[in-house]
Amino acid sequence: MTKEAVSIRDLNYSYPDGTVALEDINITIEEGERIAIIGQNGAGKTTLFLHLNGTIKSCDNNVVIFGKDIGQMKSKERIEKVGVVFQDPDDQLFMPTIFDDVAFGPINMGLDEDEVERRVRSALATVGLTGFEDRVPHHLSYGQKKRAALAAVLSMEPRILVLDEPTANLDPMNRASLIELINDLNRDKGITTIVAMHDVNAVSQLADRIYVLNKRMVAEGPPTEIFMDFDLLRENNLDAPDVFKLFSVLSCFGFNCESLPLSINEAVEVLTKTIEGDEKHVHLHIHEHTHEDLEVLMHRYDHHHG
Amino acid sequence: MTKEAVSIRDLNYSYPDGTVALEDINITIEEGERIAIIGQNGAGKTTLFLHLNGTIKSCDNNVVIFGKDIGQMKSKERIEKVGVVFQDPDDQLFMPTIFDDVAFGPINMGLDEDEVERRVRSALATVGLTGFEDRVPHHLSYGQKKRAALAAVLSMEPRILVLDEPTANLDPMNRASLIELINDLNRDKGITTIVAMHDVNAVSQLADRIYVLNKRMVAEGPPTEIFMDFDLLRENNLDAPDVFKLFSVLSCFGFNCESLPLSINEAVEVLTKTIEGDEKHVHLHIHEHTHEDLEVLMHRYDHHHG
Amino acid sequence: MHISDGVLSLPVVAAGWIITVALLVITLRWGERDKSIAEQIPKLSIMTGAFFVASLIHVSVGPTSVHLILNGLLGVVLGVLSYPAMFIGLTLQALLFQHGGLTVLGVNTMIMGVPGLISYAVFKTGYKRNISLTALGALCGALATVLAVILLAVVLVTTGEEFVAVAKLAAVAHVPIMIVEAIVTGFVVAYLAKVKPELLPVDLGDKR
Amino acid sequence: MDYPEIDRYASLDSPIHRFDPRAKIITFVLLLISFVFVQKISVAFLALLFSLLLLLVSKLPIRFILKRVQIVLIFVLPLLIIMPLTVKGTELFSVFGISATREGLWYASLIVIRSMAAVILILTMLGSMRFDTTIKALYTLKAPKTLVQMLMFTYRYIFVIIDEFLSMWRAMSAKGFNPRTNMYGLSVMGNMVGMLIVKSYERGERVYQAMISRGYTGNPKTRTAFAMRRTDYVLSAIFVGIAILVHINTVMM
Repeated sequence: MTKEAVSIRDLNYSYPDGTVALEDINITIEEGERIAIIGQNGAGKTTLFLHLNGTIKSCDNNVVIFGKDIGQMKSKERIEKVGVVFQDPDDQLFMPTIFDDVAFGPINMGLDEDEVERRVRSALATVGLTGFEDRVPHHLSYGQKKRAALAAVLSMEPRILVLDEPTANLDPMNRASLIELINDLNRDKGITTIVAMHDVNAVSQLADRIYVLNKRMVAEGPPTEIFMDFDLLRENNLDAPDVFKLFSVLSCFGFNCESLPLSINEAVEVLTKTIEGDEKHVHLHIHEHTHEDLEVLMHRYDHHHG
Repeated sequence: MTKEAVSIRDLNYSYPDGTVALEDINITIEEGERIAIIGQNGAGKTTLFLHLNGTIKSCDNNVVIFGKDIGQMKSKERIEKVGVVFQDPDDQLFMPTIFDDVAFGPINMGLDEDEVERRVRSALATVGLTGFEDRVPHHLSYGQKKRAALAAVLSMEPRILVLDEPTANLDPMNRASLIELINDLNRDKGITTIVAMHDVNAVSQLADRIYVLNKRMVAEGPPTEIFMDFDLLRENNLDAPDVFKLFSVLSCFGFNCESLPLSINEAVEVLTKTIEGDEKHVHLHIHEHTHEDLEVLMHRYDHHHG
Repeated sequence: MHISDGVLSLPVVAAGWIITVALLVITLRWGERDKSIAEQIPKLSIMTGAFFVASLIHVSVGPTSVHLILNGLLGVVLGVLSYPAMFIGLTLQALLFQHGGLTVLGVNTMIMGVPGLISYAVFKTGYKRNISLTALGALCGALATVLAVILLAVVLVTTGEEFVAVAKLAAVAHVPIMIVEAIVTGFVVAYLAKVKPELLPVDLGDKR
Repeated sequence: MDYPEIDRYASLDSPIHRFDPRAKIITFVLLLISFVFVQKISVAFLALLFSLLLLLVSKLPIRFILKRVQIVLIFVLPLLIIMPLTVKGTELFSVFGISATREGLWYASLIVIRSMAAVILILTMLGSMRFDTTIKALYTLKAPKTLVQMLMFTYRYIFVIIDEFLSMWRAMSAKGFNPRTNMYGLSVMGNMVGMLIVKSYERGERVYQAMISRGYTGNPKTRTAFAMRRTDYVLSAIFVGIAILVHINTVMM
């Protein structure tokens, strides 16, 4: 049986000025899962993340990490369990050198010098920044900063890795390599990964299960299920991945497949399988309801009338 | 005959520290065109934009706007011709209230009070922020700030509108409405629009012609042509839109169409047209070269080996 | 250590305004040597904001907590324009947070700003004598605090003999603050030297 | 770290809120200058009462005022203890051989009352109009342009910089940083201040470019729709009268 990595029960949180940020949040995440939390700006993602590693303390002891209330943990234990990488790397790199930044967590954990050194080297190697120890973080490119910020959390060797918008503003190469890196950490080291993302086109590459947050948890399920639910997307100002939309369009032309793909790679698989399964060919045709279906579909995807 | 809105000849620019930012830039943009400039971070987009409205002055008189050297223009003429909206709205909303911010340009142009007032109202109405006159920037959401920054440029009623990453970090609804707004300005008021974008999935919605910048102008052409050129994309670390990729995939399964679509809406059109033109149906099938073609295609789109 | 309204006597308050107005005029003129002040206003204002926010940071010293002052650092980074920056910073502190008063703005700016100007001179001179930047930063941080305390004491005692004991106590209370200021300013200068050397009033071209 | 919410209650409605901003600033500053130099405790007390009256009329919430008055009290209340014990004069009472003097107590009380009157005046003035209105009023009152502009831009960007600071602080806490006053803690703080300065410097450059591309010439104007009404003149006359009266009274007695 897998262990419960995160268990949140009836979490409520309001900002000091009284605005409700989180309401009745219930989450259970098993160890090793890949989770995405999606939701529009101001849905409460950052606030939730700050609860996850105890930076904001809930009074009701309702955030439990690996069976233990995070409010009861010492700082060292807390940050060893959950590492949070925030969106803007400039907010997280404030030391004069990359080494200092990556060593920051381990030093706060009270580790001895050799161990700090080892962890820094290892974290930098993981993100592909070996040799950057003495560089000034502020002078790096955006993609490098993003990876340095990740290294600065990996050096604490957390069991749960939380990332806020890991792919935002990255160019394709950096995005692809960061996604691969996060998945490697999940697969090879068994790290539970929780990402918050806007970019629905990349969500399915990083998550097997999605939570939709809008102050409350409005939905939960595998990506395909979430993206099928037009009303849910509309109400929460979310988009479906382009590939998914396109296959919905294809289905109006009579293309039938078991489950709609979410990425190009999945699309190739689905196409190959469907066509092979269907005596090597598939008919796309305009039937009685095609135009009508298309119209309904496109209207649903149109965010102007949201 | 249409007029030349922008003409840049052999523009070179180096930062004070000697780093080359722009090299041998040549651009010609006709009035009313919709142009996108794409390129990775640090490709020189911002520097180019600062030349376009004369914030950085070139010594060689090689930036010509509507037939006139921008170096020779007075401030008022300059800002009436070209308006630049930068990426971070907080950098552009520097006045105490939204009214003051939107009125800033018109007042500097020396317009009288009534005209300033009229322009502010009109610009705010255009971006959908009527009634926000007395709000302070700090209390706006990111999407509202983005629109306020656009209004602050629209109030100068520029003939050419330059936008740096207009859709970055916006949620789907805000993104869709901003894209529509920019296109309305182009269509209804004949404003020439030039956008810099990362988000290739949205590029085709905002541009009929693309320049690829990487210190030099490495390519120029309509979106379909640019996205067809795998080597160009690879070398400049750019991605093709997902819809475009998917139709490349479909073409491996024997789907033939005149030009590959770039967005969902285009995809629907292309599918309808192709299927209707082809006796109401299209065969997707696995032929001799399908698997091989797919492999080559997917490898080309894979950015890990970049 | 900003003085509130209602504490000082009329002659002291008036003298403070005369000195501050004079120094504002002089420093703003001087700051215009290379570039018009209009060109510098946006950057100067936003950096003033950064110093303002930095001065809201609490540092716990023993049982109490103190705010960073950073007037030495302000002098080092902004040069002569640190004086108007200090004036604006103190105006906002008085208006937004009631740290210090309005009528005493002249005096308070003098107490903080003059040591800032002196720090600037010391930093430039010290650099020519090859003192390490970090040490210089620490020196300026400490010096600016000490000078500010001396000026504070002078201002209080000039107002009335009744303040002699208060001034002494204030001086003693500022010893730990001086140490904190020295250390923090030293580290900030070291950081700037590495990350953004053009923010320091010295040419590091040959030493980097 | 909190946002400076001095104008949180600017949207309330009261005669003080409706008072013309320019007249408000001039008359309140006059009252302020007048009150802080009062030499008699009795008169100072009356001044304090008058400030409280204005506060009452302004309907500003008491909690808003108390939180801010407290800051001034921390500075001036110790005088009430130190001065009686250290200032020479007539003994008032003596405990354990330490005597407190009437002169010390009198002088400290005068200061405390004056500064209370002052801070309440300032809070009533600032709390009853939006801060941007205050800045604009200073503009129209021909305060030095350079300084008013700096005040305006600095105020605008304080909010942005506080957000940057809070994000950095959160990231540091998430990595187990405990702000302690030792060499390590102060070095981290130094780096953080350094980072804030660097970021602001770079933002300053971007903002300047944005201003230039909108025709900045060094003199941004803002819209003001101030208009003096009869009540404004009456109020002004009363306030100026009181400001003078307080001192005529002192001189005559």
